[in-house]
Amino acid sequence: MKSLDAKAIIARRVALELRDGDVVNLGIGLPTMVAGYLPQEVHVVFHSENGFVGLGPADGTINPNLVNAGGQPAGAIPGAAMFDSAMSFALIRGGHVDVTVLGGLQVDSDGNLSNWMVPGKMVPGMGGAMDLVVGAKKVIIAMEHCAKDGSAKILNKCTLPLTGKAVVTMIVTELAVFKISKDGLILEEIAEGVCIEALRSITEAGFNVSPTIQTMQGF
Amino acid sequence: MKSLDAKAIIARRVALELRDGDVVNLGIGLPTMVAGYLPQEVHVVFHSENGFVGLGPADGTINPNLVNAGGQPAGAIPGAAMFDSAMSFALIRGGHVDVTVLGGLQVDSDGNLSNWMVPGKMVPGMGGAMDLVVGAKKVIIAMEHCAKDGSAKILNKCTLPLTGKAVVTMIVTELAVFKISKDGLILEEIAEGVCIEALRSITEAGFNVSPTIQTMQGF
Amino acid sequence: MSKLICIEQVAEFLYDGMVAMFGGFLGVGTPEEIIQVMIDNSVSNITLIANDTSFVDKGVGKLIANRQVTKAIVSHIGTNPSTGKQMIANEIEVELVPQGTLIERIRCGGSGLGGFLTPTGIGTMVEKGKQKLVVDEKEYLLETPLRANIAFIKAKAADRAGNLIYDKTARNFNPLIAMAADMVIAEVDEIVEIGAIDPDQVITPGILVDKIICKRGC
Amino acid sequence: MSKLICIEQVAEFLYDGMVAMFGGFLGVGTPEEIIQVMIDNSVSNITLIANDTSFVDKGVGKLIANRQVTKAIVSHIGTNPSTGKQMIANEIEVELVPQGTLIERIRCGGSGLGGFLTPTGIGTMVEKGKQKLVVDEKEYLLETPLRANIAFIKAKAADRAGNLIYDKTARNFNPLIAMAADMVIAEVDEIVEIGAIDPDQVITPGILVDKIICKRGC
Repeated sequence: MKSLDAKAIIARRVALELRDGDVVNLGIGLPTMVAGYLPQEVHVVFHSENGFVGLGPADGTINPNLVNAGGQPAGAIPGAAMFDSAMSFALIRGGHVDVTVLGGLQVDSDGNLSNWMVPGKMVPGMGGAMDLVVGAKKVIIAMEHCAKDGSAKILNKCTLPLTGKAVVTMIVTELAVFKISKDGLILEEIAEGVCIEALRSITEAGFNVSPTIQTMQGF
Repeated sequence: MKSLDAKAIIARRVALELRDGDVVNLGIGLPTMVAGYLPQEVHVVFHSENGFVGLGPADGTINPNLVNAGGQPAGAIPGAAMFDSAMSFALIRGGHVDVTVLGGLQVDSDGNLSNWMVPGKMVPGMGGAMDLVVGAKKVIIAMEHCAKDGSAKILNKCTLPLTGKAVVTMIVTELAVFKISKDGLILEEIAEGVCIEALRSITEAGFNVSPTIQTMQGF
Repeated sequence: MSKLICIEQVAEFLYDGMVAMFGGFLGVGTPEEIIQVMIDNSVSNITLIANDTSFVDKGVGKLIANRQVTKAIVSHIGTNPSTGKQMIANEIEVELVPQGTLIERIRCGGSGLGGFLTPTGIGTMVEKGKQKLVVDEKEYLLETPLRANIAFIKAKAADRAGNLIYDKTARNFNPLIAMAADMVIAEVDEIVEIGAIDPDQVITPGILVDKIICKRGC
Repeated sequence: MSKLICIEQVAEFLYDGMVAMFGGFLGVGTPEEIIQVMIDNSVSNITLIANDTSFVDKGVGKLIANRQVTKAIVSHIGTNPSTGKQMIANEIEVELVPQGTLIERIRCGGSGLGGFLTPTGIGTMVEKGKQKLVVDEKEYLLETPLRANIAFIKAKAADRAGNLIYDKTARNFNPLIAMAADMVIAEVDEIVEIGAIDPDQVITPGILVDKIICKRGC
């Protein structure tokens, strides 16, 4: 399975989690791809933390003052609303964003997330991620199951500095979907052709298997 | 001296305290009269705590949605700006209002002010007064020197519940102008024909006399 | 799903004991038709959060005069004699809050903040029961968030997505209470098509507004 | 007194060691001409408060690359490699602040508040050195205000009274920093007559703006 495929699989599966009417914030990178897989009958409003709701695809007209949270050209749908950064984060922290989808470096059984720095290597900063994980009603981590070197990213305990403590609702990888409960990870879906034991071997964190486990949706 | 005259004298004297370019908030009642005595060469911007700067006199056109902080019909000068109540009080507390002029029930030597309730008699509420006294750079109390029953209003210590502690910059009555320093009241001006001893007899608080004392301005 | 409802449908969302926030400053910027529905339906035991209790015959003041409010969290009651009378008779509980503190507590409640430090009220009765903190050698009161079950908004116009604009001083508390309640119902003078309001001019984003009532009927 | 100045006159207000707030999100909404004046005048030892350090060739990123900044209080430095390099070499001090906390600290600084309680950062490195408070059984961090000597604003248009409107996502930090500095200088695309901006559409009231620079010259 190529890396590109993995990302597409993840984005497609995450898209199924979005409900009609949801206000959704997508992180940069993989999460941004989720917008492309939204079922036609589901209408969501995208929130962009640099200051608006009603983010849409760039329509080709060049407006340097209309960008997404990654600084890339963006569009605004009819009915969009612009505001300042204090309002943008009041919306985020205040529970007015239903779902945020973010990438992750590590997630653990307690729902802790690390995705903003690797000490000694990379310190981009947390940007709006720490606010998003405490504020959004649902925090979905969309990431490949293992790191590029093959090491596990779903851990018993995050080893990198945390972005948020006990904040993750759900993890979607190309191999599995986990929900996070008070008792730890619950495997809800597994990719076709992957057996649970194989999954355990590349998932450091222990997990319970849901009695209603099913084959991964979105295919 | 009639009560009406007293109020006019006070308003006229307070108006001389306003500087070109000041942002000014006038309380309801007597303080509102100050706007009418502004020297022609002095241009100030009036802030209205219900949500705008650029308050002007009502121009006769009826707009029920344009009122002053007393709920009365108001006008907006060209260049006015409207905002919500959080912004209005961010401006007040944040030091963006240069001068507030308020009425007072009692003021004392420490610059304490009481003007929002008389226990057992009248509890209108503090409205925006408590924010104004802590936020405005200069707090001028415009009030008649004595209460209607002749009792002193400038006291050693306020007996009514406070609106603010050590907040008053200046007191203007129809008889005198006091500044408030760390060492208490300083008599800066006295109305023509009033002697200092007479003033002391109707002013409970002790006061020092400024070496530069002069006859009350504004006549 | 359309957000537009008839004024009569507002009754479905009302219940005894509700905590209701209302926009308005001395009645300016208050949804009067919604007030009338609350009166017609005799909603009782309301906790009212608003700037003031207006006048006996205007805005939220009518609910006070009609004895539908058992607790009021406001900054001013002086223009409505009924509030004072009921307060003295212990028929209504009044929590007086400095106006700037009141609106900031509402903003806090809508912004996911746990409180804020304000110099307002230091050395006064407002201190009572509150924690004091010192930051940079200055003393502040810790004030805590306020939220409501429903916020009732008055706006100048809404588009069908719920984006709102306001008219002059009728804005006041409205944009803040729109963030601080589980449900937000807006009474507007005009409903326009989506796209008719410039995104740069929207004051309350439509995502905050659950239901819209047009004064001119539905 | 007119608030209009030429771009060259900005130099009069700059000095080594100044604390400067800039609008902008990855360079969008940053006053580029003012940045150029700061470069031309080699203003040094700047403490920069902004959302991010942009790119090496855009907005505040140029000041970083040009080594004019000795301290940066920002939420993100990932798009400007120069910031990271200088940080590792201990040539610049970087205080990373969550974006929502950063903008709220600025709002606090401009609003006369002593701080606020936020859930953001609980259980992370952001907690370090900060007071924790519990309100309604939930834990919060106490965050404190930020202010600057000068705020540099980018706006779409100003009237001669200094009232400002913004274009789309170029608004971001600008309206907040306009409240939190001893002096506010706005670089705008267009200057219009007083009265040309509807009072209901003003985002930054003119009373907050000290100087206005029109990009098209003076």
